[in-house]
Amino acid sequence: MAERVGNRAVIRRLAGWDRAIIALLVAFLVVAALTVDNFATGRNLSFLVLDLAPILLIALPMTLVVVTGEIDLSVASTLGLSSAVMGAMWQGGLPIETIIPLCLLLGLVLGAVNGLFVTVFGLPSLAVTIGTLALYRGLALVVLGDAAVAQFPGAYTSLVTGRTLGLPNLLLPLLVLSVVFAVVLHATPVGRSLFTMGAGVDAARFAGIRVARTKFWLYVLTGGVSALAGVLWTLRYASARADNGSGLELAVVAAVLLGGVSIFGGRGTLWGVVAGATLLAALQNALRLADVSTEALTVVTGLLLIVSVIAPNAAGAIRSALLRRRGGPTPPAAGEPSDPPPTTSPSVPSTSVRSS
Amino acid sequence: MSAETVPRLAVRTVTKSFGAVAAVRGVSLELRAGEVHALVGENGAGKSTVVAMLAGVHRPDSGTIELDGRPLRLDTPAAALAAGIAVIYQEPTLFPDLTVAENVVMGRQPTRSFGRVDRAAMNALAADLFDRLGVAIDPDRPARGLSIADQQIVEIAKALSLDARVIVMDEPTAALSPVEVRRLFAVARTLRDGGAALLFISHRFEEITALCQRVTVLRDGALVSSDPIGELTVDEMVRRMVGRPLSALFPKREVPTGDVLLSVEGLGRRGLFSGVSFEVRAGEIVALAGLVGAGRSEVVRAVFGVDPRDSGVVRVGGRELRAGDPRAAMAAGVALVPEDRRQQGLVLEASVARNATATRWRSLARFGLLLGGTERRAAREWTARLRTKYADLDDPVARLSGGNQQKVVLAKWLSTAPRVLIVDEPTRGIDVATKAEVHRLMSDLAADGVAVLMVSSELPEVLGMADRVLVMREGRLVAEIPRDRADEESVMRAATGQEVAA
Amino acid sequence: MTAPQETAEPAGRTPDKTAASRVAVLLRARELGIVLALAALVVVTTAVNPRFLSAQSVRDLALGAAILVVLAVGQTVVVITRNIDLSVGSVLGLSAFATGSLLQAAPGTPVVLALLVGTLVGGLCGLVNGALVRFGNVPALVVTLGTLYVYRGVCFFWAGGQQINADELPPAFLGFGTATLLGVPWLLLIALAVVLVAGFALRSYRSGRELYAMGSNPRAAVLAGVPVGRRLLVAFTVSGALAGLAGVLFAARFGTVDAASGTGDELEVVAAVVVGGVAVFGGSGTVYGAAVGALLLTTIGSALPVLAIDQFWQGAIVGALILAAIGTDRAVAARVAARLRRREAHRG
Amino acid sequence: GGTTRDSVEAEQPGPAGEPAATADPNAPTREGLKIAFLPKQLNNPYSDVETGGGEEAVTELKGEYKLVGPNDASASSQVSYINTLIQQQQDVITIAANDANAVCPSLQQARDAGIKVVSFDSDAAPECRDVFINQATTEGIGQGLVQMASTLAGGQGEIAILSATPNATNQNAWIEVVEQELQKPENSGLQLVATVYGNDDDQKSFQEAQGLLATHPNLKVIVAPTTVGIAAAARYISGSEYKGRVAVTGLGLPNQMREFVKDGTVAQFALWNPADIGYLAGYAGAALASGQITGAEGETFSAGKLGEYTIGAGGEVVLGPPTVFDASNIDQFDF
Ligand SMILES: Nc1ncnc2c1ncn2[C@@H]1O[C@H](COP(=O)(O)OP(=O)(O)OP(=O)(O)O)[C@@H](O)[C@H]1O
Ligand SMILES: Nc1ncnc2c1ncn2[C@@H]1O[C@H](COP(=O)(O)OP(=O)(O)OP(=O)(O)O)[C@@H](O)[C@H]1O
Ligand SMILES: [Mg+2]
Ligand SMILES: [Mg+2]
Repeated sequence: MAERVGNRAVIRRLAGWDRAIIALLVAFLVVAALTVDNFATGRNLSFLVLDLAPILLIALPMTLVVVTGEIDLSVASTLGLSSAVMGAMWQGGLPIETIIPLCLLLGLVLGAVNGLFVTVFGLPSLAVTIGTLALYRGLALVVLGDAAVAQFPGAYTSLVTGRTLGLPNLLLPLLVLSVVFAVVLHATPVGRSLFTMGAGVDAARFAGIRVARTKFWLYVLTGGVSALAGVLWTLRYASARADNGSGLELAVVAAVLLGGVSIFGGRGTLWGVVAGATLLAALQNALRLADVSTEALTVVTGLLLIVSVIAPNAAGAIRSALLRRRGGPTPPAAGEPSDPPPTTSPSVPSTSVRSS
Repeated sequence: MSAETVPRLAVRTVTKSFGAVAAVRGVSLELRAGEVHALVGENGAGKSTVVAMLAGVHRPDSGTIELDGRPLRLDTPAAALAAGIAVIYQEPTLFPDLTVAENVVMGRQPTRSFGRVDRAAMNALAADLFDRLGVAIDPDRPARGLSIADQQIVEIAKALSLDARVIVMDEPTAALSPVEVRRLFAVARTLRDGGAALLFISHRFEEITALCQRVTVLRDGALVSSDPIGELTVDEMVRRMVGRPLSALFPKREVPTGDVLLSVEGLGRRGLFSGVSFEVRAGEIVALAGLVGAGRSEVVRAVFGVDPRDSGVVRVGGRELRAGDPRAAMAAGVALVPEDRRQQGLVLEASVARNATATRWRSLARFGLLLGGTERRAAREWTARLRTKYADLDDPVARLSGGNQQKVVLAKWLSTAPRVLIVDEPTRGIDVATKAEVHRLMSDLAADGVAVLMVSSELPEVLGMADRVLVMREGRLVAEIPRDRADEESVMRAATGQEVAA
Repeated sequence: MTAPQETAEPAGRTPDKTAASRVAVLLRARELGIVLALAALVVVTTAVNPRFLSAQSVRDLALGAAILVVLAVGQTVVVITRNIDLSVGSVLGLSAFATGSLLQAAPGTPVVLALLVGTLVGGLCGLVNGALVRFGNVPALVVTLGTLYVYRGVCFFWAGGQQINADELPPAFLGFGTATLLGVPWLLLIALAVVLVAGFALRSYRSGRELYAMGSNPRAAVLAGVPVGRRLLVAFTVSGALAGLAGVLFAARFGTVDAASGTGDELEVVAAVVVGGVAVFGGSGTVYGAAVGALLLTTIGSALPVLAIDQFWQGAIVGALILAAIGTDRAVAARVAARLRRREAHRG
Repeated sequence: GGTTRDSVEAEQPGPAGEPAATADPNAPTREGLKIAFLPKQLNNPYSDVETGGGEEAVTELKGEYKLVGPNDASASSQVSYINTLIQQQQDVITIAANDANAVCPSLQQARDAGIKVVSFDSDAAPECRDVFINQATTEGIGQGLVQMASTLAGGQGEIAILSATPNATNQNAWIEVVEQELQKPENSGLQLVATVYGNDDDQKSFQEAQGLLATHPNLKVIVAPTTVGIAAAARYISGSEYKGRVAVTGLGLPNQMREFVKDGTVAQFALWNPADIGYLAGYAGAALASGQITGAEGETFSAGKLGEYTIGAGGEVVLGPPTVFDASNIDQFDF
């Protein structure tokens, strides 16, 4: 029996893709530090953190969204719109101390719009957020056109780009936020309910969890954080533009999936995502330093993503193989071909033929 | 003729287990041409699993299946269809977006020149089948929104359209009204006389005696007996299914009933049920009986607030409940153990601990934080109380046997210390021993002054446990029968509405 | 019980019919809605600037739409199976560059062969997607997001910064980009052919219907003996092949090909499909709807400059339109469901 | 109160005054200099020709040539590359800025790290670079464009401008001059009916050209001061019914335009030799890194085959007047 249990532990470790990705990250950092010149320097760290910041920041709430079985593709456009509005208001002579809160507020509103469509009207989040992706980016162009607003106060820009005691200023806030999100997701009733509704909406509703309400507020949160990312982006480049951060949504989704979160919801860990995002950023940074071409960067990103989804299944296959040899229980149906079916949407609708 | 000697379809000592659950253990069956063969057994006895193996959905762990004496590999449903085995599944499996006709002939559509699908022929074919079954369903309408009964009809039409040599029916009548059942039987007999071999599964003995020539009894996945129908009385059948005299099963206790805890007035939901009113008192066990599809689950779901309601009021201990708000119901002390364990009761991929505490995270949290320890302790306490068997609290609950899964659901709800406990099909798909435990548990709760409302399709359970039996038919509450006057006949009459016809 | 049931039967048939036909109307009305929107847009634009309907500008419109239409058809085939293909933009770029370099190397290559090569390249990419989804048993969204990066990267590697200019392409091929048959541009004819063939196959062939079945209820599809795995491969291969074809059309139309061609098209295509009334959850929708959706998006694209509307509004309008489209889609579905449920009530 | 734009501008330092360091014209040109080129984006034929010239210069100078850049013309990805170059301790960064201000902070960091910064083609904010290599004087180009347009339009008629992105510094400067020129009496016949932006994206420019002709039936000339725009416009016209009625001119690459000059769509267009820009930038970078110049007005340095150059106001070095190409001379050029 004891042998059995030990074996099970081994198997569980095999299954945890998030752990694998963390190990991968550590390994990569070590190798890069040893082999790539100028990688392990304070200045490079701050560059790394600056490139990582927007992706990781948005990936935090996005993880929660994906865990509930939904998705939000409009984050990058929200970033762009808040950046554009920031620029317009700065141009208009408003004080930055007023602008930033207003931008965050705007983000909350934009998120609420997504939430409204997804929860109240019950539309598929993929379609909705593709729509708002176009809408918000469009509005950004309406607000600022193709103009670029600059001359943001040095005090603020250097706050974002600067370093204290050799450490980039953004590092600490990012760490704190990550920890907060991790605690919320993994150690609070809310976090538990997120997993539950992602793994089984029915079961969640029967357990008295307010699915729609929770999802709505998640979208609001995502919007707010995306707007914050927009503000940071603007200050970092000291330049507000409508096209800021375009295409970032795919990078964020990539980071989340790479972190081992199931696109169908219900499975994933936050530290896995943090590791995933960091791995992507570090990889790009190191490969650039090693004069690897942009083309290679793109390919590597794609391959990593594909591996990240196939690996857990492979692990699952190995797991069940091991267990079968041990004559033990086979894993839950989750891994069987048509269950869950490959789908465009994290949330597979009930396939039963029921009215209403 | 060889049909006499060689069975059309033979199942030889097949075994199938799902994780810990040994669903089928060394079962053998022989289906002969021109014969309807009944397969009976309690919920969870393994009937549908046998069916699944004949249908190529599950592969037997061991044992063989022979067609006309030749061994047959059924790796996929396609293979089974190719072999001429048609299956009516217990749960309807339709394509909501496609028309009814397409659902009937999917993959085998009649074609015109250049292999084009011939819609006219397709609709005609379906219409013809529906006429044979004597129902009016427009072949050209989408399947979405069909009532559970019509869904079942379409499933039957699907099987007929194959004009297969072996036809397997897993509780085809569960959702049908007597009229439709009579028509189905007529069709089944013509098929039988046409030389097809039929396997028929049902929980209704009158149907079995009316239609079948042989009956095979399963208990806990194992074969009990297989005899000609004439040599077996219904009581004997039941005894073999259950393995002991019924009476021993239901540890009903007489308890003085207190004041009204749950009162429902004029509850209604468009298209599903209407004008449902009843009361449940402290210490009382009230059964909600009726045929599958009568709307019992809909009613209790509406009471608990998971489903919306169009009309009516629900009071708990005199205070009115907000409609469509399960959390309010929970706060008022209501608990609902839902009908569908795998969909509604559990998150199969989540751990035992998570599932067992799913209703109590808020109360378990300290300073808003849920640290593994408290959760595991709470889970361990309650799973122990219900004598749940599992290897590890962190195992996904899907690895547990059906019965133990049901215990986890019960633990999840009993741990909220409800004043009103609603259980929907509490013993569906769980083994005999557990069933007894569940019943004992319900009696104990009633004794402690809990008001229990039990939805059940199992008459013995209803008769054995209930102080009062409420009977529903087609979304209406048609009868209220006190314990002393409640017997199989009175309840079935009310449920099937025969006294109306008479 | 018996008697009322019996008598109800014949009566039952009539509400059935009418309800069904009403359903049919409503469902068709969804595509009709887009057609009307398109018509309205054209009318308004023409009213403001009559030259919008001049032969030249209509031709430009058609040429522009052709490419997106072809992409949308491919995407539809995948989406009705409850999957998605995000890699089409990259596949388009790859195939465009492949054909470009082929023609550059061998200017003598007949146009037909070029079309075939491009389609083949795309088909291969699609097959890879399909294989990953089927055998890796992983969500299409993730796989095709990954191959979106991979294919694009491969394309960049291959191009290595080189751009193929009009003067390096054989005039015959460039001519094909604008040439017409009886006044109708070839590109448009090809797009129309694709739509009609795909629409016909999806409606009138078993394999087509099985794609809908897979999207409508995957489990039931397996039970009905549908060869789900094979159909999946086919669907993705078709989508890839059409993206490849679109790549060739792109090269012919724009004459200049570099590694970045078609970047970001995927979301526009998905938008076109969604606007065209194809359900993201699969099982319903037609290539005709998707084609009209594509046409509508392109028309907006070229109408707004003509209307002298600030070009920056275009994105916003497209976005609002998508939301409106899926919103109506949902509303229609809900109304149908409600009507049917009420009918059940009357019958019961 | 709070920090507003005005309060910030009040304390903003003006463009870099005279650099502290003093130039030593006779200092020897250092060898093995690490000179990196960061164009607006890779895979763009124009930048490829430019950086090609740069590579030539760096090899002549026995330096280490490096070419990096994003595949999309976005400022943010350019910044990442600047950071990388800082880490790699290059001696010179030669950049064509996608956004004058967005790249500024990182360029500052580069200069703090002792790296010389040369901007070419499209300037970065003056306070963040040492020297700007200007392809031609803004006036020169603006007047050139108007002259070509007026000859093609026969002195009068509607003309339109198809530009790159509205925040491309150089484009806007030229367009400004064009508008001033059109005020002059001798150009009173020409009226500028529209200015549209193709974002240096082939497809977009193509559609904008379509839009122009749909909106302005009597259009006589499309002036596209961008190589992408002029090629797209020419290609559209040559394939449309407008061929022969509407003229296209502006700034283009001979290799891209040859076909259209041959088929008569384009009578004449202009451009400096982009290779020379890269070449000059390379030499300027080397001169900076060797301490021969500091970027102050009036300093001079030699640029190999191009000869002596003098730094003008605001650290600008002007390459020289553009060449006008037409059917007669186009075959003598290959870039
Ligand atoms: N896919 C599965 N995974 C795990 N256990 C399963 C699965 N399917 C069935 N079981 C278990 O196998 C046992 C037999 O199930 P089965 O459905 O065959 O019973 P049944 O006789 O059909 O019951 P009913 O009369 O309710 O239909 C049950 O305990 C059930 O929980
Ligand atoms: N009109 C309908 N359309 C689709 N599904 C239905 C419909 N009516 C009932 N069902 C489903 O069929 C199953 C049985 O019907 P229902 O639960 O309403 O009656 P019941 O008496 O509770 O049956 P059971 O004996 O299963 O509890 C339930 O899961 C219910 O959700
Ligand atoms: Mg069963
Ligand atoms: Mg029920």
